[in-house]
Amino acid sequence: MREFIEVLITGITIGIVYFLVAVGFTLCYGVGRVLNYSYGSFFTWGAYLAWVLAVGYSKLNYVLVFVIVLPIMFFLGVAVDQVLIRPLRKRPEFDFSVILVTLGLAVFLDNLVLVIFGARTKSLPEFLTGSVKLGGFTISWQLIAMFIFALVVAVVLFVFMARTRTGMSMRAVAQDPTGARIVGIPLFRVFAVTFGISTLLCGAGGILLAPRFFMTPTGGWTFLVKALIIVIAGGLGSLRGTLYASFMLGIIEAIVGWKLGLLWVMPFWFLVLFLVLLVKPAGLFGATARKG
Amino acid sequence: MLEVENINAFYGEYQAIHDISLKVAEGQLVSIFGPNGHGKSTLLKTICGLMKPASGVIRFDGHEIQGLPSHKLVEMGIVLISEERHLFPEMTVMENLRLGAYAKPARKKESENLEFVFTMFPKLKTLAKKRALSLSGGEARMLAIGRGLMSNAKFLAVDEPSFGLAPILRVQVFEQIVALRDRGLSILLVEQTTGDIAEMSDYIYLLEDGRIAFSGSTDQALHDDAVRKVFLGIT
Amino acid sequence: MALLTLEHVTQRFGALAAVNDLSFELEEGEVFGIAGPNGAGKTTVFNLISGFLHGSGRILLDGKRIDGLPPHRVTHLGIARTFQIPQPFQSMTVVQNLRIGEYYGSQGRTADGARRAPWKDLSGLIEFVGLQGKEDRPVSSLKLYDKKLTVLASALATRPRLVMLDEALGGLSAVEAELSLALLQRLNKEWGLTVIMIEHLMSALTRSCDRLLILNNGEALRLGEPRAVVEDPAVIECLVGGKRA
Amino acid sequence: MKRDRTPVAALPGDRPKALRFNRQNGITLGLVVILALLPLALGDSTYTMRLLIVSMIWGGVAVAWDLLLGYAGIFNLGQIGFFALGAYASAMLSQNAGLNPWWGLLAGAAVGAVLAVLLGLPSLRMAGIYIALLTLAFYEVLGPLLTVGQAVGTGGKRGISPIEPYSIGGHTLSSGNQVPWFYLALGLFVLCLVVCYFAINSRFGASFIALHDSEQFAQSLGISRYKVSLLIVAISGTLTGLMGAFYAHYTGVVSPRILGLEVFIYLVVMVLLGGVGKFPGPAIGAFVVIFVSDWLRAFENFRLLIFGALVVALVMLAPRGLMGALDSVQGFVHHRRGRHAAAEAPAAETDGPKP
Repeated sequence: MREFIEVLITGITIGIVYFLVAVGFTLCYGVGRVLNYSYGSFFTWGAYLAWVLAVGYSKLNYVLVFVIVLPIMFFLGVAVDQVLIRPLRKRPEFDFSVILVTLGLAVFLDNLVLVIFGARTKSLPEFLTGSVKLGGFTISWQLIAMFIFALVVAVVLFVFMARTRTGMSMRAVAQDPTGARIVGIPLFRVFAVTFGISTLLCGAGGILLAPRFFMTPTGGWTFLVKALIIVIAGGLGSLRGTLYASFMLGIIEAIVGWKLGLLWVMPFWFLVLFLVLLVKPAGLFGATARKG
Repeated sequence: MLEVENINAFYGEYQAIHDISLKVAEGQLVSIFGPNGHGKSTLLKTICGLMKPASGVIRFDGHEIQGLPSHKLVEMGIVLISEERHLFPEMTVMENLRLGAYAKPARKKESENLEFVFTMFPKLKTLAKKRALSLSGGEARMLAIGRGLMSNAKFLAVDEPSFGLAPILRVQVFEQIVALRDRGLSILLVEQTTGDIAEMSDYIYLLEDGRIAFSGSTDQALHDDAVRKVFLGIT
Repeated sequence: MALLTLEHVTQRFGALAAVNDLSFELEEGEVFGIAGPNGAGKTTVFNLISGFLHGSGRILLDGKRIDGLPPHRVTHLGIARTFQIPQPFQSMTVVQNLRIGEYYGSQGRTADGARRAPWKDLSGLIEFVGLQGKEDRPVSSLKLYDKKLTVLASALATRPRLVMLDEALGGLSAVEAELSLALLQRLNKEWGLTVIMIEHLMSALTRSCDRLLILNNGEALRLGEPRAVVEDPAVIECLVGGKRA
Repeated sequence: MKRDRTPVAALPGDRPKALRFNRQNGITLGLVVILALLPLALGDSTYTMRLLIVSMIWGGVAVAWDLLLGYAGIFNLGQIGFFALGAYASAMLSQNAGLNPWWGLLAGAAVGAVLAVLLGLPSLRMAGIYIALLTLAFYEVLGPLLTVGQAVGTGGKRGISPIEPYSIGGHTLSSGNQVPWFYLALGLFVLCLVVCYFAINSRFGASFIALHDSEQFAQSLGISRYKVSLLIVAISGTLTGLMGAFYAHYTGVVSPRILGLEVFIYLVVMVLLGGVGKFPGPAIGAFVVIFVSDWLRAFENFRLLIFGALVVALVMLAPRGLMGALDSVQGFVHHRRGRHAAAEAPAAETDGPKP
């Protein structure tokens, strides 16, 4: 029983990190109608950039690592949007072109990592070592730090979306792009900022999860697929659905990993996705999956 | 203030408006009437930068503005109040209004304009915390107009403000539009049917199948056979 | 028995009733016009009849229910339609567009179970609509009017008994509109087809319809002989506004 | 890629046109004839023969995939899943159940078809974007599934090896003599080309091209969207599964590595380079990709880097691929040659803004 609760706590913590990763993906689609298949590679890049700063070429403090890496991720995202996505918006087959271009970009970025850092796995050290006993449960500091950091980012994100002018304009574009143009919101700028934020969140997820999984140049794909499953299960474009699905699948991952081994996690996730879609074809909170 | 010269606009290859020219002088309320599907909304969208004209010139305060992106036009003070409203459904009334003041010049005057909107539509103040999708048709129309006013507009393009409203609300909305004109705004208004607003307009255009069928002062227009021909197909 | 019957048909989009409790009957051989202001639900009625939307209420063809059928089944039963903005198959030629309608549209049976004979030769149809000489042109190279004709001819190639025309005259020049109207008359008189047309050019409706239905807010405002309908004060109020004209 | 597809060659009524000589079947025929004669020229250059065989396998898959992507507009990203499971089905039947490998071809095709239909049933009712999400998730999950599937005989991470080769009349094909393999592959490749060509240039093909061009109009003319999409998915899945089965016995090994990113991106480049919706472009793309990739072997890690960049560049700069380029060249020549007949040319369309 005790072990089970510890697993549950791990599950919730993974869940919130997955939320950070998946929310960026869903945001990108909700606001800019972009299915970003290079998302996994940004995850990898976040982790490797952190590795360069914290392990490989200097021994920076984690706080500094975040302060340096996150803005880089943001501008990387903006650049990708401006250079690759924006020109495609004129095309009739926008969706299709974006999928292909981001797939190509993903392979490019992954292999850039491979060329620079080699194929051997790397690992980030834990932020904090040791563990704490709370009411009889043993919880590692690392887990607590992860949880707190992810929670802070999630709260900041929600406040940003709810209160700031930029956040509001992002929601406006997602809800009614024409309405947004009518009030004078420059669409392309909002698309770019959204892409940047999405990349930033993904990179943050990469840094947070790197100590838990080993880093490899193509490791990001697992997380892209995880984000995909979370997002489909939660309902594409829905923040709330993403939140619930993240926790649900995070807990499932922890339990399955504990009982059967990590190899079984993906098959189980797919099973859950399948069951969700059987009941609700548009995902938990989705409304627009069906053809109109 | 606004001059439109010989514009043509297409949906794909479907020519929605043919060679239309019109003028709105400062402080005027100009109305365009015509049955649905005759290119009225397209005309307003083209003026407000949501669509690009295939040819022709649009001048605002002497500057050529055709082809400029819509956010630039909003900053210049050209604001569309769409017939489809295009509110942000998941946001509150207050958030919708605040987004109305997105353009830079409008931000400075946000609280002042908000005050004005609330005096004009006191109902909106009581609804401030409700989400836009829960509003009734009349309330949503008020919000759409209110949001337009938040943009610190000099020129309003109003698309069928009476659409879907009960007669009593319709009159109310028209009166408010006239009040805005009297405060010095220039307004270009589009309606499917001539109604009370016709008498209050300074100048009238009748649109038939994307072309101007008649234009003139209010008295001339309303006693013309053109009305019967355009609207009822009989003479 | 009426050819087509709508009984208490309603279609809601969220809280909005685009079509609200609409009932009417259509006799074989009629030209039936539908008009009304923007958003009155005209095209929604077409979408309901042709199976693109499934609302509540009953729609019957020859007394047999057709509501709930997918679009291709409705076509097989003999109802063809055109669209407000014509989108023929861009990567095909004119005659290929027609053949799609001919082959896929007439393989079914009519409502009374009889097999409908396919077209032996499409050149008659092409000549009828006036596309001769353009049969082998790719559709993408055509003008709007010819695209409209292609869509119409493809719909006719399905061998319908009832054809529904959505804004057949929209966007056309005056001459083209006249030609289209004449075509429509011949469809009705020479071919014996029943026609429903949505139109915003009121003069076209008053000239060619046997009966005219005015829709407003998804409801039938008035239905009857066109002249009488457009002189009705309620209709004038709805279409013109005020108490004028 | 709606806007410019090679025009349909034939439709109901002008059926013989599908058999009439045109550029589509001309290039296809030329390709096949050259291939059929190549072994005579190459003699016993085993290495080149191997590359050609692999090209034909993937060429078949690329054409089948393009049937969905380019012609039916179905964003299926799980095509390699059909391929892999076709390969596994055939390999498992021959290694675990001792079945003659020839039956494996049938099994592979059947598995591909069933899988495609199973995946198609729920997703085809959804919007295109959801199909892209679901099929990619399927593809990505398949690797872990095959790995944990050791219990049912998938061989886990290492996969199945060796796999029995085919034998003809008691004579077992060996890797030492590539010629029989070559003609076997050519046969299957031609099968794929022929099936796809007639799928595109037939009444049935007209129906899914019509759906892709203008869905509502097609439905209003009596085409059942669901039925047609399911059928096209099944055809594509069958061919892909078939090629997978052959691949397993040819290479003698099948493992989850087949689901790797490398293979996926190669397939994408084949289709893009050849031209989406431009039969037989993707098949030609396959030859180019396989040979270029071999040529780039020395660059090792840089190879995929280059291919990734290539995908990006193709989408951004040349979305119509090789066959598209050919169109342009031909258009240019026509233009030069037929300037005097310009009066016949269709009037320039006004390209207005979209609603």
